Amino acid sequence: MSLEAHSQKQREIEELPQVTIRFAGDSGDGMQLTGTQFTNTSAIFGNDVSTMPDFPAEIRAPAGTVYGVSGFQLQFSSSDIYTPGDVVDCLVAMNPAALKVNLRDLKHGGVIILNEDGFTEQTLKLAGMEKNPLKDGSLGKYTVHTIPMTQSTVRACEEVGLTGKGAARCKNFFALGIVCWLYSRPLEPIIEFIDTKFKDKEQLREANTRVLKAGYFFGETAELFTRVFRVRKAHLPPGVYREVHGNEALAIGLITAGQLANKPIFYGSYPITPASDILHELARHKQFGVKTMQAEDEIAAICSALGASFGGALGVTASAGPGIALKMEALGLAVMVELPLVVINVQRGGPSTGLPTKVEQADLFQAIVGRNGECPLPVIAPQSPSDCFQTAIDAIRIATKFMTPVMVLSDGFIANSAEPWRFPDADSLEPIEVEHPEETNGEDGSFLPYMRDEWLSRPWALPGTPGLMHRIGGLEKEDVTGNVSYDPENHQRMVDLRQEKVDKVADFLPEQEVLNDPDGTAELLIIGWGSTYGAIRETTRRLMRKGTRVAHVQLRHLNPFPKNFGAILERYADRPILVPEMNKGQLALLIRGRYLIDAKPLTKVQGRPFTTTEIMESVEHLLAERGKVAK
Amino acid sequence: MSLEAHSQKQREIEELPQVTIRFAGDSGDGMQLTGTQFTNTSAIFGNDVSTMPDFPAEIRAPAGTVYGVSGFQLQFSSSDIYTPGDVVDCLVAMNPAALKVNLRDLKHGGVIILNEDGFTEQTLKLAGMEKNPLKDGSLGKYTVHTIPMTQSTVRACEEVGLTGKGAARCKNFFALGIVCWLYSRPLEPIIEFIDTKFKDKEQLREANTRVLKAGYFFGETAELFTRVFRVRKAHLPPGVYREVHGNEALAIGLITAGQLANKPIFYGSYPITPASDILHELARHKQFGVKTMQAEDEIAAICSALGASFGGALGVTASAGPGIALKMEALGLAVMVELPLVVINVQRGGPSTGLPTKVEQADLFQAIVGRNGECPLPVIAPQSPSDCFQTAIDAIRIATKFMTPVMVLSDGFIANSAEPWRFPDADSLEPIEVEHPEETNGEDGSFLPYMRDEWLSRPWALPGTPGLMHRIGGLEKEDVTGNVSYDPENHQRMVDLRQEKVDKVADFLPEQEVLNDPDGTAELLIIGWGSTYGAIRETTRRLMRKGTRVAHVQLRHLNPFPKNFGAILERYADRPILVPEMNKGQLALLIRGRYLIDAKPLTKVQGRPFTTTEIMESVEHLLAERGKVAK
Amino acid sequence: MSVTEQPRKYTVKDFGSDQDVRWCPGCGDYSILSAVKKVLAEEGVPPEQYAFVSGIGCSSRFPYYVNTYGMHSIHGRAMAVATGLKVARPDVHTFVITGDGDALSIGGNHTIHTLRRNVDITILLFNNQIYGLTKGQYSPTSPFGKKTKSTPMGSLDQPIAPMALALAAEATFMARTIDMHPKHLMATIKRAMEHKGTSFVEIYQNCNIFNDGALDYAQDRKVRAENVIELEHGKPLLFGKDLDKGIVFDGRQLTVAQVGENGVTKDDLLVHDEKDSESYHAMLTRMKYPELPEPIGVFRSVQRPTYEELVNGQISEVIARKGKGDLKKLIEGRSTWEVREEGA
Amino acid sequence: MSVTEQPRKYTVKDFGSDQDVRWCPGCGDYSILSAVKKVLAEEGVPPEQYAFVSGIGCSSRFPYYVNTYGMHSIHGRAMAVATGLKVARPDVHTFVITGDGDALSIGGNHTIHTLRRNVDITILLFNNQIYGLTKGQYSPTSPFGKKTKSTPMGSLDQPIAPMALALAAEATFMARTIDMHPKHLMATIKRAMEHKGTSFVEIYQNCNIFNDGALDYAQDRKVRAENVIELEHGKPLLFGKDLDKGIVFDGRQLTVAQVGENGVTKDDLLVHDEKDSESYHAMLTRMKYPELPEPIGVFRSVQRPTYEELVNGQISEVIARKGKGDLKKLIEGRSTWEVREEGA
Ligand SMILES: Cc1ncc(C[n+]2csc(CCOP(=O)(O)OP(=O)(O)O)c2C)c(N)n1
Ligand SMILES: Cc1ncc(C[n+]2csc(CCOP(=O)(O)OP(=O)(O)O)c2C)c(N)n1
Ligand code: SF4
Ligand code: SF4
Ligand SMILES: [Mg+2]
Ligand SMILES: [Mg+2]
Repeated sequence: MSLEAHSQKQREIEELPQVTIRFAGDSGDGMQLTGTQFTNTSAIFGNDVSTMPDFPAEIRAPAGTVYGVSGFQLQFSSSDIYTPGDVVDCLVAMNPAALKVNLRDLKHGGVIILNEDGFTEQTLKLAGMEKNPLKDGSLGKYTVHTIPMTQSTVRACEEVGLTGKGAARCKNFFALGIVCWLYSRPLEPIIEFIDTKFKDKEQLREANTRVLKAGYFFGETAELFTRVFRVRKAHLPPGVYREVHGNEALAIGLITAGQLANKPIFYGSYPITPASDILHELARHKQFGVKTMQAEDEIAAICSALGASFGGALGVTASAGPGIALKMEALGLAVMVELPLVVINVQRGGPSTGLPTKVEQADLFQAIVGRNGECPLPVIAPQSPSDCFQTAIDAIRIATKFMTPVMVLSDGFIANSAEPWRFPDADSLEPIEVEHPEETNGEDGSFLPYMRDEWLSRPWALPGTPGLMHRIGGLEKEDVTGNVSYDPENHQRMVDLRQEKVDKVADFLPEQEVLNDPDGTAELLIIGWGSTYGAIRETTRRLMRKGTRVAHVQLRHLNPFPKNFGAILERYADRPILVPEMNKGQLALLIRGRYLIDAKPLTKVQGRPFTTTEIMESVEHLLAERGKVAK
Repeated sequence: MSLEAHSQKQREIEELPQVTIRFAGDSGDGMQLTGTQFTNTSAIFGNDVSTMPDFPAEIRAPAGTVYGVSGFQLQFSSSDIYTPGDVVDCLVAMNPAALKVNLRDLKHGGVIILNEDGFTEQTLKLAGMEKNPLKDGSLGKYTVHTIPMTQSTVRACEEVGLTGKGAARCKNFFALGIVCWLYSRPLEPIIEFIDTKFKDKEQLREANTRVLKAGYFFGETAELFTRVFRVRKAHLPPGVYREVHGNEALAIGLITAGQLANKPIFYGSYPITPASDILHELARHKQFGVKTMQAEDEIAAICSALGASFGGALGVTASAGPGIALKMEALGLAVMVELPLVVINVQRGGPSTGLPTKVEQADLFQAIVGRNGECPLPVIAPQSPSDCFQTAIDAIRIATKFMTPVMVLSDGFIANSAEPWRFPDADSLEPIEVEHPEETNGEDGSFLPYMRDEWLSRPWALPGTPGLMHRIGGLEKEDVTGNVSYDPENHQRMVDLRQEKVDKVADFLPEQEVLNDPDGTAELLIIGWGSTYGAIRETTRRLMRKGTRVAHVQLRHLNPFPKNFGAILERYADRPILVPEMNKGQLALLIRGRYLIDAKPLTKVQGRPFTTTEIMESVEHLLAERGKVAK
Repeated sequence: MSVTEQPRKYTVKDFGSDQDVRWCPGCGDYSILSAVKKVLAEEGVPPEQYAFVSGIGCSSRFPYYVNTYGMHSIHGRAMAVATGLKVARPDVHTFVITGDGDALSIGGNHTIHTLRRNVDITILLFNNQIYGLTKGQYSPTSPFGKKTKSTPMGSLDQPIAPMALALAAEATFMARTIDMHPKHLMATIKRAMEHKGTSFVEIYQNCNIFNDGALDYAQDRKVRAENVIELEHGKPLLFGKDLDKGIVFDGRQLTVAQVGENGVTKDDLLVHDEKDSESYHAMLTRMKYPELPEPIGVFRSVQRPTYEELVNGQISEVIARKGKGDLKKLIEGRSTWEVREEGA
Repeated sequence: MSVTEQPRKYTVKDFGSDQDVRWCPGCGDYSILSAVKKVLAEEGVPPEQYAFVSGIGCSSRFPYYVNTYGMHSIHGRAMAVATGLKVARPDVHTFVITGDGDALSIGGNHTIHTLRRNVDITILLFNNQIYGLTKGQYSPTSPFGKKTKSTPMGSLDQPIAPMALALAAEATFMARTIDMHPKHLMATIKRAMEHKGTSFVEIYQNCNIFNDGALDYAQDRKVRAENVIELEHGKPLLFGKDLDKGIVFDGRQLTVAQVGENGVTKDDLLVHDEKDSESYHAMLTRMKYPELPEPIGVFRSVQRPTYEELVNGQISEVIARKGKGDLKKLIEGRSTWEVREEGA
C-alpha cells in the first residue's frame, strides 16, 4: 500500500483542476529545494507543472527580515498549463516576513500554512509587524493552519540523534510533508532524492526522510485539515518527460549544438545573476569537450569567445544587462569580422544594477540596435524553459550558416523556472553542417575572405590551413578582398551587405505561426515575445472559454522578423493589435515604425511576469473600446 | 599698395559667387594647415566660409601612397553658405596619389594645380598609376596647371640659408601663395600667422614668408594663368566674427557653462578620434578651473566624471562610438543615481573601429535606447561647428536642472570643420542656476534624496553638507527615500518617473522651428538632425530658386522630441516627409514608430556628408512621384 | 583630510545608518564594518565629511550601513568614481570598499591606475577569495585548483597577490590585515586613513557561506602566529609563537631561518622598513603561505604628491601666472574680424 | 608549437603580406617587423601555423603586414582574443602585438589576467611611451611630468613598469629588448617564442613623430652601455662600457657599485638567475633609469603548465574517467517519467 492510499482514506477529497502553491521562508530555509521537490513529485505523478522561484539579491540576509524572504511558486494542473499561476491557492510561510511579503498574492479564501515556531516576538519585530497576525484576526478571510513545524522537526530528528540547529534546518521537509499530504502527492520521488543527495551522510538521510514523513503523517493525524485535495494527472502528449530549467536547457542545447556541428563549444563568461548557472552547468559537462573559461570581465569573456570562433570553435558568451552593455563594443567587432558567435542575455530588471534577481524584457533595443554604427545581427528569444534547448541550437545554426554573431534574449523568469519537457531523441536532431574551405577562392589563386555565398555568408577559413592566410579586423574592409578600405562607396556597400545578410536570415527561418486562429477571424491579435508566451497562451485559452477568440503570434525571431510577419500584420490591420511586454513598449515601437501599424503596447515593468488577468483585462478593454464587448 | 592691388592689375578678373577648393597631399605635406590658412584669410576678407578636412586614419603613411592622402576642402562665398561645397572647383594636388583620390569630386572643367616635382616615376608607382596623367591626356577636360613647386620653394629658401628637407617642407606655402593669387586673397593674415607661429624661429619665419610670396608672385609672373577670380565679401549679419571648429566650440561652450553655473568642469576622457581635441582644448584652459583627466579607459573616464558630479562639479566625458559603447553601463548608473553628467559622442564611421576619421550619424539608436533596461536620457545634436557652443551650454543646463545625464551627438564633420562665428558677448549669456540643499526635506527631519520638485528633479545634496548624508547606487531605489527597494509597484513607479522626467524636458525647451515655410504651404517637409543642417538648408535654398518650397525642420532635441513636433508632423501629414540621415534611417524609424507617420528615410553611409545635389534629387523624386514635378 | 568644524565627540552610533545590515549571519564583513565605525568615531570628524564609494559584491553593500555620503556604484568601477569625487572635492575623505572580484577581476585595471595616480583615498579590499554575491565562483585570489561552481574540477589560473600588484602600480601605502584580528584591523585602517595618498588595504575576510575557513591559517588565533608576520617598522622579520623564526635573503630568495640555529642571529634577519626600500618591498609582496609566512600590517608607506593636489596645483599655477580665466577672451579666441552694416 | 609538415626553408618574403606598410617613415615599428619576419623565417614553420592578434594603435597594425592568420581586434582586448584562439587551437602559434596604451592603459587588466593564466602565447609590447595613433597623448609608461597634447603642463601619474606588473601577475617569461638593437631583438623574440607559456616582451620603440628620442638613453649605441644591463643567466649584473660597474643589494635597495672600488669584487654582485628567484626578479623589475641601469634580455623564465594544457587536461581526464559524453543521457537528465497514450 502506497503512502498515499494509506493516508487519504478517512478525509474528504476534493478534486481540483489545478493548484498554485507558494513556499516562502528565509533565504536559509530551503524553500527553493522544497518547491523543486514538490514540483518534481507532481510532474512525475503526471501533472503539468510550471514554476517561478523568486529570491532576494542578498545571499542570506539576516534571518527574519523581509528582504531575506525567498519564495518558490508553482502551479500543477490536470490540463496543460503555461504559467506558474496568477494567484496563489496555498501559501506556506515559515515566518512573519514570509507571510507579510507574500500575502497579497494569495486568493481570497486561500489556504495558509504557517510555521508557528517561526512567529516569535523577535521575528515579528524583524518583519516590522506590530501585531501578531496569528492573533489579531487579520487573516480572517483565509483558512489558516498554524503548525509548530520546528518543534516537530526537532523531535523527529532526535530519534536519529540529530539535534540543535542541524535538526531545525530540516523543517522545510516537514512543511513539504504536510503539503504533500494535503495535495495527495506521492512521497517516493522525494525520498529517492533524499537518498541520492545524502548518499554519504547516513544521519542526514535518515533525519530528512523521517521529517518528511512526520510532516505527512502530521497532516493525516492532526485535526487541522478537514479536506484534502487532488489534482488529476494531466492529459499530456505521450512520451518520456523530464523537468528542465531555462538556463539548464540553454546549456544542454549548446552542448547538443556542438555535437550536431561536430565542434567544441568554447564558453567564455563572467558570473552574473541570473546567467551564471549556464556557466556552472556547462562546466559540469567537460566530457563533451566543452571548454569553459571564467574570464576576468565580460569584455574578456566575449573577446575570448570570438578568438575561439576565429580558431574554429563555437564561441559562446552570456551575461545579463550590465554585462551585455560591456560586450557591445566587441560585438561590433564580431559583426565586422563576420564570425559565428552566440551572445546570451538572461535579462533582469534594469536599468543599471536594477533588480538583479527579477525578470524584465527591457533589453530588446539594446540587443537589436544598441551598438555604435549600423551593426545588425540576428536576435532570438526562447519562449519557455524547455524552448531554450531549441533556441540554443537555432542560434548556433544561424551563427554558423550566416557567419554572424547571434543574440539570444532569455530572461530571469525562463532561466529559473522549470517545466516538464518531452525531450527529443538525440538521434532525431538534424546535424549542423559547417564547412571550412581548404582551397583558395580567388581567380589568381589568392584567398578572398570576404567573398560571399548565396546566403551572403563569407568563408570560415581556419588558422592552420595552408594558403588561406588572411587578416580580419574592425576597420571597414573592402568588399570581397577584406583588405582595409576607406573608400566611401565601398563602405556603403559593406554596410548594406551586412544588413542584407541579416535580413536574409528570414529566408532561412520557418514562417511565423499564428496560434488560435485557423481561419483568420479572431477578434484581436496579440503579439508577444520571449517569456510572455505562457501568460498570453493561457489568456487566449481563458478568453476562448469565455467565447472570445484572440489570435496569438509569439515571435521567436526578433531580428529579422519572420518573412510573413508583414503579411500577418496586414491581415489583422483592421482589428486591435496588442503587444504585451515587460518593458515600456520596445517591440511595439519597432513594429509600428517598420510596418506603420497601430500596435498597442501593454507594458509592465515590475520585475515579475504578466498575469493572465492583466492581459485579459487589456484585451477586453480594447474590444470594449471597439464597441465589441467581449462576451 | 597692397599685394593684391599690385598684382592683379594686368589679368582679366572673373567674379564668382562662390568657390570650392580642395587642397590634397601627403599627410606630411601640411595640407590641413594650408587649408586652414586659406579659410582664415577668406573669412577675414569677408566671405562666408565652410570647411571639411579629410585625413587618413594613419598618422603619416609612407609618402606617396593613396591611403596617406590628406585633404582639406573649403567653400568661400559672397553669400551665406552652409556646406563646404558639393563639387570642387579647384583641386590642388601635391602628388599623384592626391590627384587620384580626389579627382572624382572635381567638376567638369575645374582647375587643377599640380606640384610637378611630386610626379616622379616612384610616386606614380606608389599611387598605383601606370601612366603619368600629366602626359597621357587623361586630364583633358580640366584646366591643368603644372608647377615645379618643390624646386621653386627650395630656391626661395636658399636665400635665407634654409636647405634640404627643411626647405622642401615649406612647399605648402608656395601652393598657398599661388592659390591666394589666383583667387585674389590677401596675404596679410597668413603672414601674421607665420609671424606668430615662428616667433622664436627667425629662419623658418623668413623662409615661409618668402615662399608664400614666391608662390603669389609666381602666379602673377608665370604665363600659366590667363584669368584670376574674385569672390566678393558676403553680406553677413554685422558683428564681430571669429572662426571656430566644432570640437573647439564644444570645449569653449563647456567652459562657458561652467562659468555660468559658477562650477568647475571635470572632464574625464580617454583619447579617441575624432573626440580627442576636446580634451586637448580643455586642458589648455586651466585658468578657468577646468580639471581634465586622461583616464585609463572610457569606463574610468565616465565613472570619474560621475564621481565628480556626485561631489558637485560638472562631470563631462566624451568619446566616439566604440568608446561610447564602453560607457553604456556606467551611463545606466548615472540615470539611476540621477546626477548631472554630459556625455559627448563625436560620431564617426562604424560599426566597430569602422572609419575612424570619417563622419556618420549611426549612433543615434545607441544614444537613445542603447542601454540595458528602460534607461531614458535627453539627447541633443549640434547642427554646425559654431552651434556646438550653445549645445554644450544647453546640455549642462538640462543636466543640472533635471539631474540627469545628457548625451550630445556631434560628429566627425562638425568636429573638424570650421565656420565664421558671430560669437555672443559673454555678459549677455543667461546664468545657469544650480541649487544645493542645505536643509533636510523630510517631515521627520530626515533627508529624502529622491523627493522631486515640479520638474521631477531630485535635490543635489553635496558631500560635506551636515545632516544630508545619503547613499545612492545602481539598485532600484524606493520612491522619495532612495532606499534600496525590490518592491514591484515601486519599480514600476520609478521606471515611469524616470521616463516622465525626461519627457518633461520638452516643456523646458523652446518649440521646434519650421524653416522656410512661414505659411505652412510648402510642398514637402524635410526633417534633419545634426550636421545635415547645412546640406539641407542649402538644398531648400536651391529648390526655392527653382521655385519649389520645401519646409525644413532641423531637430536639435532628439530625446525628448520638441513639444510641438507631433503637431508639426500632423500639419505636413498630407505631404511627403523626407528624413535625410547619414545612417540607415534611425530617426525615421523613431518618428514612424512614435507618430505612425510615413516619414521617408534618405540614407547615406559613406563616411562623408550629403551633397545638396543628393538631397535635391530625392526631393524632386518624391515630388515627381506625387505627380507634382518640381518646376 | 580637512576638518571644517571643531572636533567634537562622535560615537559609533553616529556612523551607523538606518538601514538593516543584510549580510549573512557570521560574515566577516560585520567585523570590518564595526571596526570602521569605531575608527571613524575616534577621529572626531563629522560624518558628512566622509564618502564611501563601492562597486558590486557583498562587500560593496557597505556604504548603505554607514551614515555618511555614499555611492554603491557598478562592478569594478568604484575607484574611478572615487577618483572623480576626490579630484572635485579634496575636502571629502573618500573611502573605496571593494572585493577581490570587484577590485582584482573586473576592476583590476582601475586599481592599478588609481594607485599610480596616488589619489588621496582609502581603499579597503575585502579579500574572501571568492565571489560572494554571485554565490560562490572562484576569484583572482583563490588558490590554484580551487573547486567552485564554475570550476568543478579546480581553477586553472595562478592567484594574484594584491600587494605585489599594488607595488607594481607604484602604491605609496600598502597594508594587509584580518577581519578576525580587530585590534590589528582598527590600527591598520587608522594608519591607512592617515596616509596622504592612495592607501591600499587588503583585509582577509571570511565568507562563511561559500568559502568558510579558506583563510583559517591567518584568521585562526591558534595557528596565526606560525603563519603570519606582524610587520613593524624598524623591527626584524620575526614570527612564530615564540618569535624565534625569522626571514633571511640568500641573494635569490627569501627563506625562513630558525634564530639560534645554524649560527643565525637576529642580525641576519631582514629588518622591516616601510619607507624607501622598493626592492625590499618587492620581496615582501612575494611572501605567500604556505611556502612562507605572510606579512600583515603596513608593508610600505612613502610620500608622493597626491593626484588631486597636482591637478589643483596646475590650476593654481596657471592662475598665478596668467590670472583667472577671462570668459570674453576665451569666446573671442585668437583672431576676430568685424562685419559692418551693409553699405558701411 | 606543433608542426604539421616537414620543416622546409622559408624566407623573410614568405612572411611578408601583400599590404603596403603604413607606418610613418622612420618609425621603430619597421625594425621590429623585420626582426619578427626574420625569426619566423628561421623557425622553418609554415606561415599558416601562426596567428597574430593585435589591439588598436600604430603597433597594432602589425598583423596586416605578416602573411599569417591575423586579427586586428579592438583597443586593449587582443590578449583576450588570443586566449580564446589558443585555448581553441593549441596547435596555432599565437602572437599578440600591442602598444603601451593598448596593453597597459585600456588593456591593463587583460594583460594581468592573461599572464596569470599562462596561456602559451607570445606578447610583444611596443613601448614608445606615447599614444601614437591618436596623435600624441601621454601613456602609462610616459615619465611623470610628460608634456603632451592632453597634458600641456605635464602628466601627473607615476609611470608603470611593465616588468613589475608582469611579475605581480605571475608571469612565467618576461623580457625586455630594443627596436634599435636588432641582434638582441631577434634573440629575445626567439627565446620568447620558444617559451612554453605566456611570454611577455617589452620592446623599447621609437615614435619619431610624437616622442622622438624619449628612449635614446637605451636606444642610442653611444650611451646604451652606461644605461642598460644585458642580462645573462648565471652571469653577474655588470654594465658600463668597460663592464666595470655592477649591482649590489644592501638589504633594502639595489645600488650601483664600481667593481674594484671600496673593496667591491665581482663576487659581491647579484648574479642573474632566470629561474625560480622570485624575490630577485621582483627587485630586477624595480630598476629604472636614471636611478639605476635598466636590465634588458630575459628577466625570468620559469615553467608552469599552460592554461590551454590544463583546460584540455581536465577534458581528457574526465573522458578517461567517464568516457566521452553521451548526448542521449545529457538530454535525458537525471530523472524522467513517461506519459502513456490516453487510456493506457
Ligand atoms: C558588470 C557586472 N558583471 C558582473 C556582475 C555580477 N557580480 C556582482 S558581484 C560579483 C563578484 C563579487 O565578488 P567580490 O568582488 O569578491 O565581492 P564579494 O561578494 O565576495 O564581497 C559579480 C561577478 C555585475 N553586477 N556587474
Ligand atoms: C575603445 C577605444 N578607445 C580609444 C581608441 C582610440 N585609440 C586608438 S589607439 C589608442 C592608443 C594607442 O597607443 P598605443 O597602444 O601606445 O599604440 P601606439 O599607437 O603608440 O603604437 C587609442 C587611445 C579606440 N580605438 N578604441
Ligand atoms: S555570501 Fe559570504 S561574503 Fe557574502 S554576505 Fe554571505 S558570508 Fe558574507
Ligand atoms: S605615429 Fe609614431 S608610432 Fe605611429 S607610425 Fe608614426 S612614428 Fe610610428
Ligand atoms: Mg570576494
Ligand atoms: Mg604607444
